[in-house]
Amino acid sequence: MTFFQFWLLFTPCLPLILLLAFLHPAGRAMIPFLAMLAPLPALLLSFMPSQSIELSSLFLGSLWGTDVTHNVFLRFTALLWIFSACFGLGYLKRDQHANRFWLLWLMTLTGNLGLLISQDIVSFYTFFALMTFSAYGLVIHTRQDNALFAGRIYLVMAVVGEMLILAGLFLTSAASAHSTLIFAELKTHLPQAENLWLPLTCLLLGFGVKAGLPFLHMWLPLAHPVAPTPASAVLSGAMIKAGLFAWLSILPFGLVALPTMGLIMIFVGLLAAFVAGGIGFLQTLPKAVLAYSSISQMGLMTCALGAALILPEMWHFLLPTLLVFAFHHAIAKGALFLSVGLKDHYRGVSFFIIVLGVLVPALSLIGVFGSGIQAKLALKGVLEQDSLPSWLLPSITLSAMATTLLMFRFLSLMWKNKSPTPSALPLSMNLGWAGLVIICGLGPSVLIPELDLPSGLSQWSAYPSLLLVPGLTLIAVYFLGAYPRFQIPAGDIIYPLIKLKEVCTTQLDRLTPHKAVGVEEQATKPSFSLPTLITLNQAEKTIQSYLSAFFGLLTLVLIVSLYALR
Amino acid sequence: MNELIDLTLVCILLGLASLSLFTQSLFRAVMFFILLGLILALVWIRLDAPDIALAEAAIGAGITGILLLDALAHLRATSNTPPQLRQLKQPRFWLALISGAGVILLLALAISEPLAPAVALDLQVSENLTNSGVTHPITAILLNFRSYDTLLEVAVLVLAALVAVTLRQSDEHPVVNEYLPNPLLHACLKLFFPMIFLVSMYLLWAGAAQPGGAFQAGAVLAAAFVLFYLVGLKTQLAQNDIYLKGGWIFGLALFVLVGSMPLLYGQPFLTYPDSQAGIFILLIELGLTLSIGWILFSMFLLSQSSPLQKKDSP
Amino acid sequence: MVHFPMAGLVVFPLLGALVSLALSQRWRTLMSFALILALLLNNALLLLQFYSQGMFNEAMGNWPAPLGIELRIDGLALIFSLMSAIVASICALYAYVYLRPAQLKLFWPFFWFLWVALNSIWLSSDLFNLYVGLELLSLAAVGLVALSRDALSLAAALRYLFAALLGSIGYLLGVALLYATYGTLSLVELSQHFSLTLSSSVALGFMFIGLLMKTAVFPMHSWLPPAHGGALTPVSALLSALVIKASFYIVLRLWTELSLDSAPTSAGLLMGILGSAAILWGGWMALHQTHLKLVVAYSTLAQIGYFMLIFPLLSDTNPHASHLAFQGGILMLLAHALAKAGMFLAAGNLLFCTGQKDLHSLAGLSRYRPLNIFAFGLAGVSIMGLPPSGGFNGKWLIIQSAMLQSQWQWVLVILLGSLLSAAYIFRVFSYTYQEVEGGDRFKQPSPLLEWSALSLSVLSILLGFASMLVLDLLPSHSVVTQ
Amino acid sequence: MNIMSLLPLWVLMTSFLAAIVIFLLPEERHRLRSTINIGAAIIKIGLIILLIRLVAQQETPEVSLEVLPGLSLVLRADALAMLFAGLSSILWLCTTLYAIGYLENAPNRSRFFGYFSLCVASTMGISLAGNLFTFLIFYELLTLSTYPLVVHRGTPQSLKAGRTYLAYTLSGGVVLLVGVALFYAFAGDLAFGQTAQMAEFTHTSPIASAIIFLLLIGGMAVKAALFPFHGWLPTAMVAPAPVSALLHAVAVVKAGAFGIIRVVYDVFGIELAWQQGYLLPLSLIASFTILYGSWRALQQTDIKKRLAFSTVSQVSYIILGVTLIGPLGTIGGLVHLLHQGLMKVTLFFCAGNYAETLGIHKIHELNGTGKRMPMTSAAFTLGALGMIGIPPVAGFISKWYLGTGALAAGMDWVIWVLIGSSLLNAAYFLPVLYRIWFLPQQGQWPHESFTQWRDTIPLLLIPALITAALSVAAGLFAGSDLSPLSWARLIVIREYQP
Amino acid sequence: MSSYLIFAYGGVGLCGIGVFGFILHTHLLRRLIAFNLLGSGTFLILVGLSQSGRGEADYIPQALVLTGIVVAVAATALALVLIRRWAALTQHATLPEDQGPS
Repeated sequence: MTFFQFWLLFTPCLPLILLLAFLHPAGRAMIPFLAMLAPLPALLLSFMPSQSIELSSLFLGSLWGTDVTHNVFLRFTALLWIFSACFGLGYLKRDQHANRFWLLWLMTLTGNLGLLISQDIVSFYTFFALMTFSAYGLVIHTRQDNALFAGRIYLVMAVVGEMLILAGLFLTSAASAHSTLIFAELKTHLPQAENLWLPLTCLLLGFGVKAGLPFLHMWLPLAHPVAPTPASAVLSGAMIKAGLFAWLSILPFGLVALPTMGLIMIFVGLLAAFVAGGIGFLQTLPKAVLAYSSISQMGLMTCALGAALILPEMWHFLLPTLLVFAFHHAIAKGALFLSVGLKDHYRGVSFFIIVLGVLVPALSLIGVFGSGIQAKLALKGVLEQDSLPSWLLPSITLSAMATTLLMFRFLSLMWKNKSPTPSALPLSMNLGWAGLVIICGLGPSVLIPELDLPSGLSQWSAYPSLLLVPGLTLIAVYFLGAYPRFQIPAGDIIYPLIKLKEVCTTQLDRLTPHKAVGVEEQATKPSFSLPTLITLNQAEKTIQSYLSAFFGLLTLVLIVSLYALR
Repeated sequence: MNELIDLTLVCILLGLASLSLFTQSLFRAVMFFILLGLILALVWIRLDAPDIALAEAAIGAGITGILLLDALAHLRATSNTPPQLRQLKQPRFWLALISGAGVILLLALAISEPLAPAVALDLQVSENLTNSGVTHPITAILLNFRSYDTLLEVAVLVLAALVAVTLRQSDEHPVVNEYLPNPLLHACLKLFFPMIFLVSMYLLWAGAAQPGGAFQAGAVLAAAFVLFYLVGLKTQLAQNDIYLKGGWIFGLALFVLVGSMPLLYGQPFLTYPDSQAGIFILLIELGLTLSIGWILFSMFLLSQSSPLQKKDSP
Repeated sequence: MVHFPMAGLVVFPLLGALVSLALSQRWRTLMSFALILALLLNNALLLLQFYSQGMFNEAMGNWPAPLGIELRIDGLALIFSLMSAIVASICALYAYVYLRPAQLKLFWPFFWFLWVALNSIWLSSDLFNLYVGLELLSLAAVGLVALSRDALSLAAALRYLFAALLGSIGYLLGVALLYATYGTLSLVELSQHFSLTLSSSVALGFMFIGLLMKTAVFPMHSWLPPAHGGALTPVSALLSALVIKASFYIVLRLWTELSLDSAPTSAGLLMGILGSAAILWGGWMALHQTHLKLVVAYSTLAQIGYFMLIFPLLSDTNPHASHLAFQGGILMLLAHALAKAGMFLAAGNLLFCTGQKDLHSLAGLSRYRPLNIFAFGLAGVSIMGLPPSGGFNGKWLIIQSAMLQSQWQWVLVILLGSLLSAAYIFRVFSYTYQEVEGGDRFKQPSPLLEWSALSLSVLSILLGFASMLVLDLLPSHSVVTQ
Repeated sequence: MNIMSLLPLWVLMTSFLAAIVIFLLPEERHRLRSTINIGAAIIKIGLIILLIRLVAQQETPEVSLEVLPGLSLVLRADALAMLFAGLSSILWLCTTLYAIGYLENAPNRSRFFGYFSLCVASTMGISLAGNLFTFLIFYELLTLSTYPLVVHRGTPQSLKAGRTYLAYTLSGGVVLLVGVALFYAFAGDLAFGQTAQMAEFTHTSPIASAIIFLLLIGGMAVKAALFPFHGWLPTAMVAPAPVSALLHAVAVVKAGAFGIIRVVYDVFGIELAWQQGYLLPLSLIASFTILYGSWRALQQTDIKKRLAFSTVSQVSYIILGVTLIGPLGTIGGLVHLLHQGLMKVTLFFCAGNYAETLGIHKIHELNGTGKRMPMTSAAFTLGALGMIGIPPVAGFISKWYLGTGALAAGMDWVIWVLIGSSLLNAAYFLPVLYRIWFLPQQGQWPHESFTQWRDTIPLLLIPALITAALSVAAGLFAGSDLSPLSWARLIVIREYQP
Repeated sequence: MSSYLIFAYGGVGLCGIGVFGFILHTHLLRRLIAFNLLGSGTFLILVGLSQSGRGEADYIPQALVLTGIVVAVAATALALVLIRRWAALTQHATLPEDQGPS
């Protein structure tokens, strides 16, 4: 085992090892710091060369390893976790239940890191599940009603997602004739599957839950506002990307052309991009707005993936673009979420700084600043293909409108709801937030050198086109009124669904005969049934009385049967 | 002519049988039954079976009759359910009728089949009679050829007596022997006793060559014992358990001992030494006679000590 | 001494009877147990002799068969002799502890006479000798039933006596007809000349029904439950385990030796129907009894039904299947003897513990007297025909035979019967498992009582593993031994 | 006959002799009894390990005794047998430890442990049976020896449950008996594994063969709690927790499932059964049971009842795996036999701990137990997650093989059954976990004891932790050579070898 | 028809009557009488029939009958003891099941 391989093994195990600290009170006090350090090996790993390690005893024979994709994901995930933990250090200082938060934090982290280095189905699925279920604890950390409700929705959808994933994995494995569990090999086998659409759909939908595909997105706007802010940051920044990562790892992009499915994905992605923007605009909580923004952004990536299905050849160009986009979105969204936690604490000059700071990721997300420019341009550049539908590119451009609306709404909500009595803020929170903002400002070209991205400044000529749509939108908002008159509750279609379920349940209840539920067995004694006994005894007595008669009759019968009937 | 007598006998037999079963009074029924026993003795003579005739008269009619009458006396005193024919409505009657008629029909059909016995056992009896130690074939059969049967049969008798003892209540006092009030009868009976005893011994002795034998002799001896008892002599003997049971098992024990002796010499069970077969048979028969007499007597004796009598006196 | 072991089977118990009548209490007991030991030894010797020379006959008084009476040792006789030796010895041991001295004094002679009768029946191959043996057996059994001397047992004894007498007379009638027809009493010789004419049929009809009446086959069973249920415990065990087997043994002998398996299927069918009725009725009745010993007694009734089922299965069209049924029947008989004796003894212990007959009174016994419950349960396993037990092996063979001959109705009956028996046995169990207030208020039977019950039950289970030892004694394949 | 070939007998005897000795010990000799129990269990594990090593070297030690003409009791240690025997021996040790703790100060311990050991002995017999006849014998013995355990408490409910249990299992036993008898009557005395002869028989008389299959499966289905015959299992929940654990995880239901495995693989042979079309109906029933059991579990309010219905569902996974032709499905079925045992036994231990420590029997009472009993709750959580099929707990491994096996067998619909069932499993387990971990305690515990312990007494806790750890390890290190999975692979390799 | 055979038929008649009486009667003493009749009938058949087959006296059945008579007497005596004891205890001469509803 080389050092790198050891490091690879060590990366996801570290948070688990840190869990041991809970055993000792002194260790318990150290936990937040340790949590901050836990993703560091991952960050380092992401800068190491690609490598892999085979663990034949683990599960059904596992393969862990990294390549460029993994490294990018690892990098932004680790950064996000580090700074969020840093933020959380202060955020949870007075929380009585901080310990259980950090416990789940570390477990979620394990899952998240682990899945990013898994190269086989089973370990990927394991880490994915670990992440999903641990995150549930993060979501309902406050134990308030809205948190519990959101948690339930999250859990239900996560379980449904897990099951879809499982089905998809089964089918994927079947396509390879069950010969392998390694992603890379599966990918090559998958195109030969009989009903390719089935595993693909399962996997798309299953991971789509995480990635916030429309109609599977409901948990996002519910869970993010209720979760503690650092948790929201990683949920939205890192964990959503796990869905994307899974798609990239398993689905045979670039190997097979599926025009119909690609088209559907594009539609779905655009739907998410636009409608989420609309709904998000109608939210009252800043975090909910951000959540819808995530949905919207993920919609764009879905679009891009759909395009790859239509035109497999472009995958080479598309993959780095997607990586950049994911990086950019994760960091920006993380910074935005953390800023929600800051707003209550400042006034005056420092508040101004904060606002400026907040503008960095917000603008970046819109695509007019920093890393956003690079991401947007790269995406557009890649999608400028003849064989793709001609309306795709304009739609993507137009989607900036949705983002603009959302950011506008977010900032205005921040502005409006700021606390009249701000309090002092711990340094760690500032540091965590500032770190992300800075990274966001630095842009991907610095942080992902291996992708050889053109620097942001070199593409200055394209800037106006980026500014056009947001600008028009802002003008429209100015004229049409900045504040919506009505609201859509966060989670949108979940409410009709719940209603539907209730109606169905009552109808079913009415249909089924109503049995008394939970009736315990009556205390039954083994008892004699006297009437039966009396009857039987009477019969027996009669037989007794005719005892000798049976002798005569049976003799006759037997003789007849012996002689006459032989 | 002979057939006519036989037919008449059969008719009487059947008539008496019906009467003994269906007459209203139980006492009469028993009397008819005893009478039937006597007629049967005649029948056995007609069947060239004087041994059976003797046994039937002494045992079948005599002993059984005495026991039945004795029981009847007790039953009449207590049982208030008078014996009566059942009504025709009862299913029991029809079942009985069907069964009885069926039995008669089938048996009659069966015995009307021509017979051709494959094995002539009687020839073998006469062939082997000389080796048996006695000249009367029935005694030869009973005590030599099929002595094993007889051994078990004696055991049956002992067993019957044993049941009688079992049911005797333990807290009972010994029977108080009431002397017959008539001194003349007393004296006569005393006189009779040795004579009856002699008859019994003669029957036993005769059994070797002609009709007679241990069973008949035993029955007669039992009668002698009854007389012995009635005149009140030495009844304590019968009250003592040791003597009582000793008397029962004496014959059986002798039989077993004599029978097992040859086992020591490598002979099968119940084999008699070649030349002394007659002596051994006589020895066994003597023992059996005494025991059978004693057993039958003790049946009578034990029935006297039934608790019924005490129930009469509150 | 070559004649010794066989004659010993009759001589020793006879001696026992004499000794128990003649000697004083102390010597009576001592001698009785000495003789029991001698008999066990005797049986062992006989077994060795059988192994060395196979089947053999012995003429009583050195008079060979048609004229004299021959005793015969074949596998069947040996099995039954061994069975009675084992069961009787253990029952005697039990009785020695269980009975009051006054009862014991009377028990011994009856016991010995019973053994004489049993052994004479197992060995006999003479029709009339069998009759005498049967009478001896019946009277001894009646005496044993009457031993407890209360009104109920008297009624039972009377009922039993009349049934037995009627049965004996029926048998004797048959013997009379057979002798008149064939001129011989020897079973061996008879089997050579036998043909199923009208008179033979009538004869056999009377004999069989008479014997079946003594065996208590449904619907002529009604004397059995009160007699077996009401008798003293060791007596019940003896009666249920051994006595009813004797008359059945004769039926089996006659059926096989006279090759009835070849002629009339209808007679076998009748037997099977009677047996089925017995299984169902007995099981059903046992299920509803309130007294423990009656449950066990009715279970005997049902078990007899199983034995009856072998008759329709004995046929010469399929010798293999027929042989299986025969073997199965023997195993069942044997297993039932061991198990039922064990069960009765265990039941007696349970009744002793509670002092009451009612099943309800058993509550809590499983906690405080587990050994007895265990003994009862082990016996129950064999009775139910659950593996591993002799009862199961027997049932298995019978089912196999029925299947091979496509006589499915018997399979069905057997299975129903098994379920019924399971139901009534577990019913008893469920009473014992009830927990009651008040702690241990039961009497403690002496260890000897407990262990004698357990040993019989264990034997019935072990039979399930050692069935081949038994079956190897039987002639292979052909039942009829000429 | 050397020592090694007698090993199967000794494996059987360790628990059998232990049972006898325990029966004979007076009630008060608790310490000695525990020593004997644990000692026997450890010796058994040692013997099993020896045996496993032998079997791994392609040997099959065999002991046989002819009990009826042409009919033998055969104890044979083949690979499949060792799978079940290994499971039983390990869980015997755990359950014994647990039971010693559970029944501390309870009455009737002598009886309990005696029958308990007897029960294990019959399970050993079932696993080592070399032919159907032997199997039948131990199968029935199992019924008998578990009855006293079910009615152990002696309450009216438990007696009633005992009756129900008997009614089901004895009827099942009768059906099995007919099946086995028919088998011997017509197909002859075939040991396990002589499938070629069976194929010959099936080709000459297909109807008889089908009937035999039906009866055999029908008889075993009762113990395996397949759909129409599952009624006894939830009722039997009144028994003490170790018994429930034993019944559900090791002995009874597994005996049924194991029997079905034997019938399909070693009596008929999977190829034959597949060709004859026997397997499809069976897999349909199993699938239905999976869903039905889960559905019913959802409606239960009692912890043990919920677990019981979960067992109904889970055991059918094994059967489902058996019906999937091809190595993958077989592996899934076989390995689930073990995995389910480990996980379910954990769950029952924990349920017992809750009941013993806090007096909790109903699900709604579980609120906040995670704080009071963190270790127990952790073990419970692991078991429950395993049941749902969430990795790295072992349940996932079996589910994975089942799913892939179904696809390999061309029965795609099965994966939807698996998915649906997993969803239902999640639906009835996750709320429980939620109550345990995330809801605050409501009022007093119903009946709290062992207050001096942080969690519960070690004798109750440790077995649960061990089994939980084992179930995680079985999943986590499924690829290693020592895992159940690799043993199942070995079996399958031998089974599918021509 | 020989006289032997006639008596054999007589025995048949006795048997029939005996069976009839045995079934019909519930009074124990009468049953006992019926049993004795049955026995006598059987003996008659045994001797009569076998002698009619040979046409002369056959000692074997005669010996058997002698044994049979003794056994029958023993049985009768035993039955009487039981009956009397029963009657003394219950004041009935019939078995409980034959006493009708009371």
